[in-house]
Amino acid sequence: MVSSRKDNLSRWLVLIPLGVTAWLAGLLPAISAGAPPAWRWEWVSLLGIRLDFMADGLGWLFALLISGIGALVVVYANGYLAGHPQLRSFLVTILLFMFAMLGVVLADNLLLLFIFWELTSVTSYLLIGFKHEYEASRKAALQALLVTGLGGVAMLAGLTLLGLAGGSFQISALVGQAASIQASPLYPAMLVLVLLGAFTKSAQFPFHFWLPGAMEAPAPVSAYLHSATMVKAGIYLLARFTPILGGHPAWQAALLAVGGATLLLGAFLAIQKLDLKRILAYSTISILGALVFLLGVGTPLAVKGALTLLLAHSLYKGTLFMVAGILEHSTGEREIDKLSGLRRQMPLVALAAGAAALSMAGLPPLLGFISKEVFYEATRHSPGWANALTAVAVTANILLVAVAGLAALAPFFGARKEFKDYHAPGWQLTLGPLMLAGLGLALGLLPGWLGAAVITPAASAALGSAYTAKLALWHGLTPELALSGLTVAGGALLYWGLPRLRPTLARLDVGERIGPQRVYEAGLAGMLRLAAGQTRVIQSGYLENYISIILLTAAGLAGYGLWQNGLHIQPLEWGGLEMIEEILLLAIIAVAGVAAVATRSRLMAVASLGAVGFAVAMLYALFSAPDLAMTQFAIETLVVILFVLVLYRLPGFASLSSPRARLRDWLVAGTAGVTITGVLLAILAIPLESRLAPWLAENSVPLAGGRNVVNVILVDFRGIDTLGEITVLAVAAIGIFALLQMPAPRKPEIQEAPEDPEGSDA
Amino acid sequence: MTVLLAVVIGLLYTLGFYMLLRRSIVKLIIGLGLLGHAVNLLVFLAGRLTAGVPPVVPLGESALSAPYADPIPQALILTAIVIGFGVQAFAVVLIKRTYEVLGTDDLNQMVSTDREPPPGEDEE
Amino acid sequence: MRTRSLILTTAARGLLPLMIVFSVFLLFRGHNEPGGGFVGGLVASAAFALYGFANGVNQARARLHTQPNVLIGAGLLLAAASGLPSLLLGQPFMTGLWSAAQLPVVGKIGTPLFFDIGVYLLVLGVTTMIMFSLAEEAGA
Amino acid sequence: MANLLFLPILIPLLAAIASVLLWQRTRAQRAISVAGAAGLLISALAIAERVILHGPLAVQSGNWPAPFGISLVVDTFSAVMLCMTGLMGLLVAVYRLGEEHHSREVFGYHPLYSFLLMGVAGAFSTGDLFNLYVWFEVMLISSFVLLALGGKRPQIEGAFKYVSINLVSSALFLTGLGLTYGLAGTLNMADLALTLPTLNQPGLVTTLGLLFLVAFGIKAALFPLFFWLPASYHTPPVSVTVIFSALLSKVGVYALVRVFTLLFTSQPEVTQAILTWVAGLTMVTGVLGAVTQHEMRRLLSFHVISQIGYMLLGLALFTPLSLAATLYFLVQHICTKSALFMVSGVVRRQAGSFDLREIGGLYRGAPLLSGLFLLAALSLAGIPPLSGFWAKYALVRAGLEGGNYGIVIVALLVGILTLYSMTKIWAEAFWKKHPKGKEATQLTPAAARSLFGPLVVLVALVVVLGLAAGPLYEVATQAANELLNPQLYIRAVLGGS
Repeated sequence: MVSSRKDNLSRWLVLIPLGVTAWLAGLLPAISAGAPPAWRWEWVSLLGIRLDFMADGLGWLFALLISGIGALVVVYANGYLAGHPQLRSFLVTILLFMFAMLGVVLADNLLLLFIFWELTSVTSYLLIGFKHEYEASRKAALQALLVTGLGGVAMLAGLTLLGLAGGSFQISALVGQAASIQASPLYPAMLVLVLLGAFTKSAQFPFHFWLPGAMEAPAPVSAYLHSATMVKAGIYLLARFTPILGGHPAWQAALLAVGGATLLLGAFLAIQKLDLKRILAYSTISILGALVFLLGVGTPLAVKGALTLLLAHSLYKGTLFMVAGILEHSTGEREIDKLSGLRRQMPLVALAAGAAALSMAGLPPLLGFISKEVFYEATRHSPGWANALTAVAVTANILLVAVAGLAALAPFFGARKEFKDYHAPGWQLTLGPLMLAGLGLALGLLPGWLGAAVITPAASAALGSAYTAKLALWHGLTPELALSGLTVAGGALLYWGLPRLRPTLARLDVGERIGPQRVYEAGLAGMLRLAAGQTRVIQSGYLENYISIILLTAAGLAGYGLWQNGLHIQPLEWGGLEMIEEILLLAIIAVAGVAAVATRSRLMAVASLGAVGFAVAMLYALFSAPDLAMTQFAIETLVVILFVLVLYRLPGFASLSSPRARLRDWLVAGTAGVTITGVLLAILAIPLESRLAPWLAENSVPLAGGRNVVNVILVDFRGIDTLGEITVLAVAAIGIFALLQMPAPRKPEIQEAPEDPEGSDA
Repeated sequence: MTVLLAVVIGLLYTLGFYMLLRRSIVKLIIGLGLLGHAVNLLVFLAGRLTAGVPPVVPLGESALSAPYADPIPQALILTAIVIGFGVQAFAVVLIKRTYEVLGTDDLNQMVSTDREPPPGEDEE
Repeated sequence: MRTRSLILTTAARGLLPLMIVFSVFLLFRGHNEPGGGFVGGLVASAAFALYGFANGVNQARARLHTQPNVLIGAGLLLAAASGLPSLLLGQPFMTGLWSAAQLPVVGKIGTPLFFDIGVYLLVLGVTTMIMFSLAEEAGA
Repeated sequence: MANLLFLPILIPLLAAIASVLLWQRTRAQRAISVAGAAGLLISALAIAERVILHGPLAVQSGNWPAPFGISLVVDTFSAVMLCMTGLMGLLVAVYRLGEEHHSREVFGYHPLYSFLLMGVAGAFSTGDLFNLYVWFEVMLISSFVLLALGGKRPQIEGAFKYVSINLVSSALFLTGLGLTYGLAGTLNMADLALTLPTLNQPGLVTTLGLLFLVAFGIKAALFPLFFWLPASYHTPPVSVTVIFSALLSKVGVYALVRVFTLLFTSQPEVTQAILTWVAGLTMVTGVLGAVTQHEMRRLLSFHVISQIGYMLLGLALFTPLSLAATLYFLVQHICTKSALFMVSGVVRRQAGSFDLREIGGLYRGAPLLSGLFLLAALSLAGIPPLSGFWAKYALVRAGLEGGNYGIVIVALLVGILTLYSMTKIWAEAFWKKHPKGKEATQLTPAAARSLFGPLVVLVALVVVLGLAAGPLYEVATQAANELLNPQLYIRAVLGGS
C-alpha cells in the first residue's frame, strides 16, 4: 500500500468523528433521563434565525449514527483511496458533510436546520462528483444537486410559512402549536412544501431517481451518504415534524401513498438489477419508502418501528455498501453475475456481508428481525386499512429478502473465480463492515436496553409526548412471527426463481423509458431550449429592436399613467395672437427637422440639423434666454463643423430598410412622441409656481454679486452642476483623442491575433 | 404658442426617435441631434414661456421685478446643451471609428457581441 | 488645408489676439450680462480653429503655448480649487468668497469668478484637443 | 463636519486632474488611481460612521439654503453605497495592476477611471434631481470611453450599443426632469417630496415616476430595457467589467430606490404592481439568458440582470424587511459578482480562454482559485450561510409575509437556475479535464498578488457578510426605515421639523 506523509495526516482525521462520537455517547444518560441538553446563541435574530441546538432522543440517535459511521467511513476511505492525490480534500469534504448533517439533526431552529440541510446538498454534490474527470460523475452530481436543491427551496418556503404561522422559528417551541398550525389556511401549502423537501432528499418516488445515479460516487460516499446519513435527513425531518404537522389526514395520506409506492417500487427495481451498487441503491430507496410509510401510519407503535428499522438499516446497509466497495476495489467488478465464490479469498468480508444480509432479510437474532416484527405489528394495528398496509409491507419485504440474497450472498458463494488484478482488502477496508455488522448482531441481542435507552427517548421526541418503547427478540407465537416466516420463505423462493423471472421483469420495467429520470432529462433539455430561444429573440443584436422596445415600454408606461390619471387635459390658452416670427421659427424647426430625416444627402441632413439648432437658438432669444441663445449658437456651429469633418469620410445615407420596416418605425417613434407630448400638455395645463425663481431673483445681486441670474446659477448657486458638466467635456475630449489617435486595426473585420495575452486589448 | 410649440416638440421627438431606429449609424447621430433639441425645448417649455424679460437684473437694481423669465430652466438647459455637446462629439467620433473598424455602417451587421460565437472562436 | 490663401493666413494672424481679447471680455462680463466662461472659451477656441485652418495645426499648437490636456487639467483644477478656500474656513464647498475691491467690467472679485475662468480654460482645452486630434488624424 | 460629504466627489476629481496633468507618466497615474480610490474609501467610511450613528447628514454646496442651491445628502443607504464605491474602486485599481493591457493607459485610462468614481460618488450623494442627471452623465461618458478604449471590433460594437441605448435613457431622464420641474417648480428631492403631494395630481406624479422608471431602468438593466448590458459588459478587460457591474448598474438601482421611496409614492398600488412584474421578468429573463451561455463573462453578465431583478423586488414589496434586503443584496452582490468576474479574468490567464468549452482542469491546476470561485458561486446561487442566501431569504420572507406567493416562487426557482449555471462553470472550467490537455498556466508572483489580493478580500467579505448577517441586517434595516420614513431625510436637507 502506498503510504505518504499526506496519508498519515489523513489517517489522524478519524479522531474528529471519534471525538464527536465519544462526546455524544457521554450525553446518553441525560437524554435517557429525558433532559435533553441545549445550546443557544444569537445570530440573525431579525430574521428569526438563532443558533439554537438541542440534542433530544431523536436528534441524538441520528447524530450518533452520523458521527459513528463517519468515523468508520474515514478509516475505510483511507484504505479505499490510499495514495489518491485528492484523498485529503476528500476527507475534509466528508467531515464538512458530517458537520452539516450533525447540524441538521441537532438544530432547534427551522431556518438553522435549513441552512445545514443546504450544506449537506452542496457537500454531497462535491462528494458525488469526486471522480470529476468523468462526465457521468459530473452529471450525477448535478442531478442530485438539482433534485434535492429544488426540494430544498420548496422546504425553505414551507418552513418560513410554518414559522410565520406558528409565531416562532424554534422547533421545540412549535411542538405545542400543532393545533393552531394545522388550522391555518396555509397548512396545505406548508405541508406540500415541507414534504417536497423531505421526499427529494430521501429519494421518495417520483424523486428517487437521483439516488441510483449517485452511485457514480466512490464507495465511501455511498456507504456514508446514501445509506446511513443524507438520505435519512428527509426521514429525520418527517419524524421531527410529526408532532407539529403530523396527525392530519392529509399528512397521513401523503406519507402512506408516497412511502408505500416507494417501498414497493424500490424493492421491485432492486431485484432486477445486476450492478451491485444499484441493487443496494434501489433497496435503500425501498427502505426509505418503508420509513415514510411507517411515519405515515403515525401510531406510537409505527414510530417505534420506523426508528428501529432506521437503525437496523443504517447498520446493515452501511456494511453492504462498504462490502460492495471492497469487492469493486479488490476485483474491479461490480456486476453480481461476474462475482462469485469470494468467501475463500475474503472470509472476514464474507462474514460481515453475511451478517448484514441476514439482518436485511429479517432473520433472528439480528436487529433486522426485530425491526421487521415491529413493522408488521405496526401495520397490523394501524387504525385504518390494516390489512392492505400489511400486505404492502409483506410484499416489499419478500422482495427485499431476495435482494439480500443477491447483494450479500451471491458474490461469496458459488464457484470460485479468478480475478486478474485481485488484491486482498486491508484492515482499513474490513474494519468498517465488520464493526457495523457486528453492531447489528449485538443490538439484536440487547433489545431491552436498546428499547429503553435509545428508542424510547427518540420515539418520545418524534411523538411529542412521553412514550416507552419496548423491544424484544421473542414475543411468542404471534401473527407477526408467522408473517416473518412467510416473508423469509417467499423471499427464498423468489431468489431461487429469479434467474428465470428476469426477462419478464425487464419487460415490466417501463421506468427506463418514461420514468422520472426521463422527465428530469426532458425538463432540463426543455428549459435549455426555452432559454436559448427566448435569449435569441430578446437579445437579437439588432439595435433598432432594442430601441423600439425601450420606446414602446416608455410610451406604454407613461401612457398608462396618463390614462389612469383620466386624460383630463384642460383646454390650454393659446396665449393670444401669435407673433409672426414665432410662428416662422416653429415652421423652420418643423420643416428643417423633417428635411434632416427625409433627405438622402448627408450634408443636407447636417445642414438641416444645424438649421433646427439655429432656429431653436433664436427661439431662446425671443423668449428671454439670451445666454441660452448664445451658447446654442456657438455649440451648433461647432457641432456642424464637427459633423461635416467626420461625416464626409463616412459612406452616404443608404436606404437599408424596407417600406414596411419604415412604417413600423414611424409608428413606434410616433407613439413615443405623441405620448411625451401628451404628458407635456397635461403638465402645462397645471399652473406652475416656481419655488426657486423668486428667491433667486431676490438674492442674486445682494448675496451672489451678479446681475445675470442664469450665470450666477451656473457658477454659484448650482456650481456643482457646472463642475460636473465641464468634467463631462473633459472626459469627452479624452475619449475623442483616444478614439482618433489609437492605432486602427490593420484591416476592418480582421480576426484578433491569438497571442494577445489579455484577450481584450492590443 | 404653448400648444404649437408642444406639438413641434412632439414632432422633434418623433423625428429623433425615428432616426434612432434606422440601420445606418450615420442617421443615428442625426437622430441624437434632433432628440437633443427636442429635450431641451421640452425643458424650456415646461418651465413656461416668457417673452422679452431675460432674467438679468437691470443695472442699479438689486432684484428682478416681475414679470421675468424663470432662470432655472435656462441654467438647466445650458448645462444640458454642453453635456449634450460633449456626448454627441464623442458619439460622432465613435461612429467614425466604428465604420473604420467594422467596415460597415449597417447596424444589422453589428450583432456579434450579442450572440455567442461557436466554440473555438475566442471572440476577441 | 493644403491651399491656404494668403489673405486668410494674414487675417487669422490678426484675428487671433482680437478674438482672444473678446473672449476674455465675454468671460468677465458674464456675471452681470449675458456671456460667461463657457461662451468665452468657445470664442477663444474658434480663434484657434480659424488660426489652425489658415496656418496648419502645428502652428496653432505652437500659438497655444501649451498642451490642450494641460489646459483641461488646469481648468478643472481651477474650477475645483475655487471651491476649496471656503472648506478651509469651515464653510461648505464652493461658498463664494468676495474681495471688497471693485474692478471695471468684472465687478467684484470673488471665487465664482475663478470658477468661471476654470470653465473658460477647460472649454478652450477641450475644443482645441478635439480639433487638433481630428485635424492630425485627417492629415495622417 | 458635514463638509466631509464633498470628499468622495473631490478626492477622485483631484486624482483625475492629477492624472490628466501627468498625461504620459503612466506609472505615476497608477499610483494616483490607487491612492484616489483609497482616499474615497476612507472618506466614505468616515461619513458612514457618522451617518449610521447620528442619522442622515446634509450639506448645502455654496452655503446656499436648500432648496435653492444644490444639497448633498447622505443617509444610511447612500453611505453604504459610497463605502462600496470606495472599496470596489480600490480593489479594482489593484486588480488592474495585474492585468496586461498597458496600451490603454496611454489614452487616459487612469483619469477616466477616477472620473468614473467621481460620477458614481456624486450620484450616491446628491440630493438634487438635476444634479443626479449631471453625475449620471459624468459616469456615463467615462464608461463610454473606458468601454471603447480597446478600439477593436468587440469593444466598438459593444460600446456602440451601450452608448446609443444609454443616450436614449439620458434623453428620457432629462424629459422626466423637465416635466417634473414643470409640475413642481423645484429640483431638490427633499423639497420635491414635500411639494409633489400638495399638488393633488397623483396620476401625473405617477406618470412621471413611470418615465423615471424607464430612464433609470435602462441603467439598472431591467426587463425589457437591459439589452445594452449583455451586448457590452463582456467586451472590455475584466477590471473594467468589474467596476461596471459593481457600480454602474447599481447606481440605476439606487436611483430607482431613491425616487420610488421619496418622490413617487402617491399611488403605491400602481407602481408596486408594475415594479413586481418587472422584477419577476428581469429575474427570469436574466437567468434564462445565463444558462445558455458558454462564455464566462457573458454568463455572468446575464446573471447581473437576473440579480438586479431581486434588488428591484425588494423595492416592489416595499416593507422594512424587503428594502433592507435590497440594500443587503446590493452590497453582497457587488462583492459576489465582482469576485466572479475577477475569477473569470484569472481563468482566462490560467486556462487560456473565457469559453467554457475550451478550458478545464483548474480544480487540480489552481486549487486556490477553485475555492474562491466555489464560495462566490454558491453565494450567488443563494446557498447558506454565504451572503447571497441572506439577501434572497429576506426577500422570500418579505414576500411570504405580504402574501405575494407568485413572486416568491419565481425568486426561488430562479435561485435553482442560478445554481445550475454556476455548477456549469464549476464542472466545465474546474472539474473537467482541459480539452487540449493543457496544464494551468502559472502566474508571475507580482501578477498573482495583484489579481488574487482583491479576490481574496471580496470572497472573505462574502463569507463575513454571511456569518455576520445579524448586525449587518440591523444597519440595513435602519437604512430601510429611513427610506420608508423620509422625514429624517427631508429634515436633514431642509432643516426644521
